[in-house]
Amino acid sequence: MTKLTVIHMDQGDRLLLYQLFWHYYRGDLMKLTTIDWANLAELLRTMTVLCESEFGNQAITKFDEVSEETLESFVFDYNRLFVGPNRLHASPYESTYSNFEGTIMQQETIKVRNFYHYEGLQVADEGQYPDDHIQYELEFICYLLNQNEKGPDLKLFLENHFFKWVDKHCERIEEHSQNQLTLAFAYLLKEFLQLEKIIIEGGEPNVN
Amino acid sequence: MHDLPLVIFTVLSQLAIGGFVTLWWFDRKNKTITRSTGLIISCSLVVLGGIAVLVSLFHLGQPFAAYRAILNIKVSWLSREVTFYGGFVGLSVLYTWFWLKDMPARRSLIGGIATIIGAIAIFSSAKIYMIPAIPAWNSVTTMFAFFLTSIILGPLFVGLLLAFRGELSVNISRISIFSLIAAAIVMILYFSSLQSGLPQAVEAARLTTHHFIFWIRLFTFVIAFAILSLSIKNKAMCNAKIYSFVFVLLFISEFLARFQFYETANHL
Amino acid sequence: MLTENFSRRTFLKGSASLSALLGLGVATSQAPKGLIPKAQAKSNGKVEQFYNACPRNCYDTCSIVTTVEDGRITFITGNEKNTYTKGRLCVKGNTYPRVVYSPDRIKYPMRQKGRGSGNWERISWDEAYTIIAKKILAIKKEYGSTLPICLNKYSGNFNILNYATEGMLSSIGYTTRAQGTPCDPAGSDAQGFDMGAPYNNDPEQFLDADYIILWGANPAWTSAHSMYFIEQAKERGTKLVVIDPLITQTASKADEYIQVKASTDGALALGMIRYILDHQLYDKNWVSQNSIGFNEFFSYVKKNITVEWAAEKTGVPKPVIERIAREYATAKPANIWIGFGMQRHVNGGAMVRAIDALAAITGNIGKKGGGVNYIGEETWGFNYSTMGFGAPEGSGGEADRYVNMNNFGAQVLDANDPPIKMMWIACRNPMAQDPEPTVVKKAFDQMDLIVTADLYMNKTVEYSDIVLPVTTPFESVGVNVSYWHYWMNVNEQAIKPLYETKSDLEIAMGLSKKLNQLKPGSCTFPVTGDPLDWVEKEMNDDIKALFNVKSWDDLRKNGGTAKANESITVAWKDLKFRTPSGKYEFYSKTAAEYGHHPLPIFTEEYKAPKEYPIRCMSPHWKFGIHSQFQHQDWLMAIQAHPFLEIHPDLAKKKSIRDQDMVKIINETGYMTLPAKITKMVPADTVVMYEGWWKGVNYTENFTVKALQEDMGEHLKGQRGIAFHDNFVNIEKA
Amino acid sequence: MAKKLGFLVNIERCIGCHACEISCKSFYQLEPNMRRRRVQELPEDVVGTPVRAFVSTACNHCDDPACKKACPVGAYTKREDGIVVHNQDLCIGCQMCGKACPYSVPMFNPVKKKMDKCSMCYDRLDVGQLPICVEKCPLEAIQIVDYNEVQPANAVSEIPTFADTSITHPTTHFILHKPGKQSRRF
Repeated sequence: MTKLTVIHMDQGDRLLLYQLFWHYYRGDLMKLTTIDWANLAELLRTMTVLCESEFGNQAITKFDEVSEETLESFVFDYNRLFVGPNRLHASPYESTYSNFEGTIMQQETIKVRNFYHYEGLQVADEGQYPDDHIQYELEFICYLLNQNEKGPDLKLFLENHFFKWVDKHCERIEEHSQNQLTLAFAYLLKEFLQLEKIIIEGGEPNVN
Repeated sequence: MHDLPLVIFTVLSQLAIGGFVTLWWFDRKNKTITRSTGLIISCSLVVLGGIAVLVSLFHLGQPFAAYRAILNIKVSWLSREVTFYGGFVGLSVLYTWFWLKDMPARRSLIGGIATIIGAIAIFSSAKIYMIPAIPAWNSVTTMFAFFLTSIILGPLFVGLLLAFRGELSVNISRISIFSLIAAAIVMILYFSSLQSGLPQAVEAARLTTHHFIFWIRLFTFVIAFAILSLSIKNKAMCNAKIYSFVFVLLFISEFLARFQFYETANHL
Repeated sequence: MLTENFSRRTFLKGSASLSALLGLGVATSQAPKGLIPKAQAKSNGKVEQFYNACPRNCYDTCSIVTTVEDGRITFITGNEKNTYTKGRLCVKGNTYPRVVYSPDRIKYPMRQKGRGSGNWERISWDEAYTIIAKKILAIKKEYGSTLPICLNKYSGNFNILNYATEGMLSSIGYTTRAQGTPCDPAGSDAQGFDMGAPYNNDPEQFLDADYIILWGANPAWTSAHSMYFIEQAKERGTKLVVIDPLITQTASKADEYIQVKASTDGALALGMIRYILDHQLYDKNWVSQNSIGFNEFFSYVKKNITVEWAAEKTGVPKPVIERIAREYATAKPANIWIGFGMQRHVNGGAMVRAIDALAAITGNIGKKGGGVNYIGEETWGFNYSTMGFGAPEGSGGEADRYVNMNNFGAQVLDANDPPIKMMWIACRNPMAQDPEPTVVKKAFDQMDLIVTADLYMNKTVEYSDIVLPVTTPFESVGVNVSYWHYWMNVNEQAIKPLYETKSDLEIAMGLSKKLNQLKPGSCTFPVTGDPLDWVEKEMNDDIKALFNVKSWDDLRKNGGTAKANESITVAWKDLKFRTPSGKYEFYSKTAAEYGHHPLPIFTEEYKAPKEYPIRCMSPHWKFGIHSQFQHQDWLMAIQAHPFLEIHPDLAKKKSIRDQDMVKIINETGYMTLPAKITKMVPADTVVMYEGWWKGVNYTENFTVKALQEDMGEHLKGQRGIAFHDNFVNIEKA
Repeated sequence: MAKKLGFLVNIERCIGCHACEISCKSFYQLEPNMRRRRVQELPEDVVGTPVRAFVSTACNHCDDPACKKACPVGAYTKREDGIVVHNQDLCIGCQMCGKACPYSVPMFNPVKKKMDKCSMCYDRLDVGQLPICVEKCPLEAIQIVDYNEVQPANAVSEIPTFADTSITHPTTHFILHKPGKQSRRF
């Protein structure tokens, strides 16, 4: 990350990225080919801020250079990180990050649920799937982002929930990832999060 | 390790108070300190005192609620420490202001009040730790140790700054050597009281002396002592370089001593 | 789905290009449905309470009250309406919220590419059923029967509806079954020979006892609710005697503790009997009216047993044996509780028969507050309607084939005609709990398909091909009874099943549906059914009368728990024994038929081999039941790793200090763990408690051989394992 | 003072099972490492013959609480009935109470960044319910006693491992373990 005085990310780009992550965490991207990944890289290259940033660029390069071996082990690594059956190496649940043992369905989950309710939404299988799975949070963000008048709500949700834990989530992926694609997504998400923080909070990017 | 902010806070605050009293006293007695030198020393003490306050906040779970810490002044020594030390820092700023405005009379008055408040702050600070729950702390040696840190580091700090400015007119070595002798006696008292105390105190003594930090602490102390002893009679040695070196040695020594004070605090 | 709708509506640059580019079809996703408009009726802050039953393999089988707020469990505690549970749970039960919401739970059906590789892919339930069903049908086609399919299921969940797994396998044809129990077989057979069945008094009757001997039982750790009654009795003046090789937590509470040499309890009982006979302290009326073979037994004892010999054999001083014998024989009623641990020896059954005889000659059997209490199954008379569908037509083979659960690995490898090719594992963790885990692994290696239904990733799941996520008791319905107390507890569904978890019953129905789709008529198990109907079907008139309830639903509405009526709570009250003679059989022809001596005679204990002179016992641990509970975070926060208890004398001999790492080894295996120096264990014995610890890659069974107990075939089909006849050597690591 | 409520811990009954600690943890949904009650193993020769003995302690609701004196924000109050209450809203997490308490009762909660301790479930007591640990002990080994009313027979205020009671005058009392007879081989 370098000095970015003006952030060129329009609403469309932001929505595209949130939707990309939403698809990723839904498990929609498991069957893509190397060509699909290269196309994605090309699309992402149109976003200047992203490919000018260190991790954004690394992520895009990784999409470009996806090998057949990477594709083969992608799903296994993805499952090891987010699905199971083993102890998840990078839990996709917010409440995991608010207590030491990573117990799910805790107070945080209920707070997220209440936020959905406030906006007139709920998880389709409420009670069966923890409401604070990143997939739902991303879908919720897309929903808010798509309506201009929901700006303040979106800011509140990002600041109170999404921003609070997704950095740590990315750190855990980086620590445990054994696959270039899962790593690329962690980089991309990390970078995007920084840009979002600047847009939402108008503050300085967190330069590490 | 999680008490590190407290180590830094106590040592720096005691240094600041000791330095302040020295400055105030020299200024009152000799009136030879120039305005700019006085301002420099006074400012640097305010800065040290301020850093101490900031660092102490890191020890808190809720640093932004630190202001509440004065609420229980009626019974809590910690509350008193915070209040009096806060008062001291405030007064030292005022005192600096009077240096800036070059108003010796007011300076002397405010300095006197700040000296008393500062002494009470150190006293309160020591009282916090004199608790039966931690036998190694629960002794008057804690009180001595806290004041001695002030007396060892404060004058030396002011002395070396004065030496830098070429305005040193007092034999700092003499003052310091007496405080070091007192510190040595207190150290002996401290360990013998630990040895004859409760099992937790005995264990604290063992933990302290069985750690290499203790030997660094002792070594720096002895070297500083030796240099200062030589410099008492040797005017040539009473220069800024030597005092800076001795100050660094003693700062390390006091810092490590305080570090061990916290680290070896065995609970009942 | 919302996102689709709004993308279509606004067609922002991003969504359009992304969808076009990746050609994303939502239909291909396994993801659950996303966000939907909130249902009108939803309200927050709703607090409900449900009755649950702890289904673990435990004496106490507690009735539970679960508090649920907004569909989330917030507190789990005991049911006050149950006078045995008394409104409180043991330490393990208190961790249930963590069991449900543990991050370690298995969430989705998954398939492993390469057994043990850790490369898992997520599959749908339909795919899972399809893979399994196809394999079943292929096996049936190739071998002409389903005998190559082996079920290994046991005590992880004793909910009556969980027998659906057995039922489902019976419904596909004749299969191979892991038979027997590692728990109680020798002792149960012994009581079967003596009295016709094991049958225990209501544990709440400890309060009525005048004298209590806990013989190799440690209820302070394994049955905290019984311990309450025992302590209460003690405070009212009942004498509590504990006989055990170890100073257990229970022994620490005893009025008198007697340290017996392990596996010589039979000699101690016979020594006491000799004294009682010599001093005419036995109940002549009782034996003459209610038993057969007493004279033969009497002459055996006179001829072969002396108190001096017993003292020599057991390490218990002669005066102590005599005093205890006199006290026991003269107290009325006197209560004996035989622990399962005591019979996990090569002479376990014989020892239980000797202790039974002690209770019989003193007339303590059939008395309220007395008895020789071991285990009971009087309240288990459910319909087991999940098991009754029978093999479909055209099933090959004639009957199920059995392998001994206690020597599972070796017997699976030995099974040849036909060989075993597929394994279904439920409510069990054989890789951690079986003896000789290396042999078990070899058996696993021979399989074409291993399906494991479990809650957590464990050693067994690691070596499976397909893992099926199962529900906790709080996510499914059921009914439970105990093998110890006399209560029946309903289990309501308190919360929705998390993720894609299913109960064993739902899995059975799902698989049957798939089998019938692929090949109609290939499985007789019903393909649909409401679990509430299923559980109601378990209740028959006898059960309803015994517990005085109208239905499961009636019980659910009325406190969730019911006690059996008093007609059965005193074991053998009518003195009509279920033996061939109808009497207590000191002389058992049935025993002889099974190759044992007909009398409760002394049988030698297993002798330590020269190179492994130290006995290693692996008793139950207070923070776990077998491989359950100990790995939960709240319990790991109390004790984070296993340890080996060593007597100071032995430790000194081996130059081991407290907390030193110790290597424990024998011909079966070895492991290294920290030492705890304590006088609680004798100097010729070390103790490693049973359990599965998170992050620890060994279990107490690494050194355990599949050494057989003396009994078990009569009532349990197979002999048990002499877990405590495990000999090792230790050294400082 | 109207009442002097304190715990009475029956070591004779205690089986060291930790159900008190865990039920408390569960009821208040505490973090895995937070303990408002803790069960400690006593030295095995504490009663002369070797036994497994445990003692369960929580806050001792002292007559002269050191935490209250140490706290700079006045978060501690001692109620009329003797319960020492910590007001977490006021707490700034300076941890001095934990240092000053001879029994190390107040613990720092690293998630909330505040101190945390047993409140004797005063809100339950106020509505006529027992504290969770008292109600949930499988052996009924923990009781609440008003020591101004009763002085239970054979209750003692000091046991080995329990810090000098003259410092803060804890209200907790204990019933000691009576050793039984033992016939040991070693």
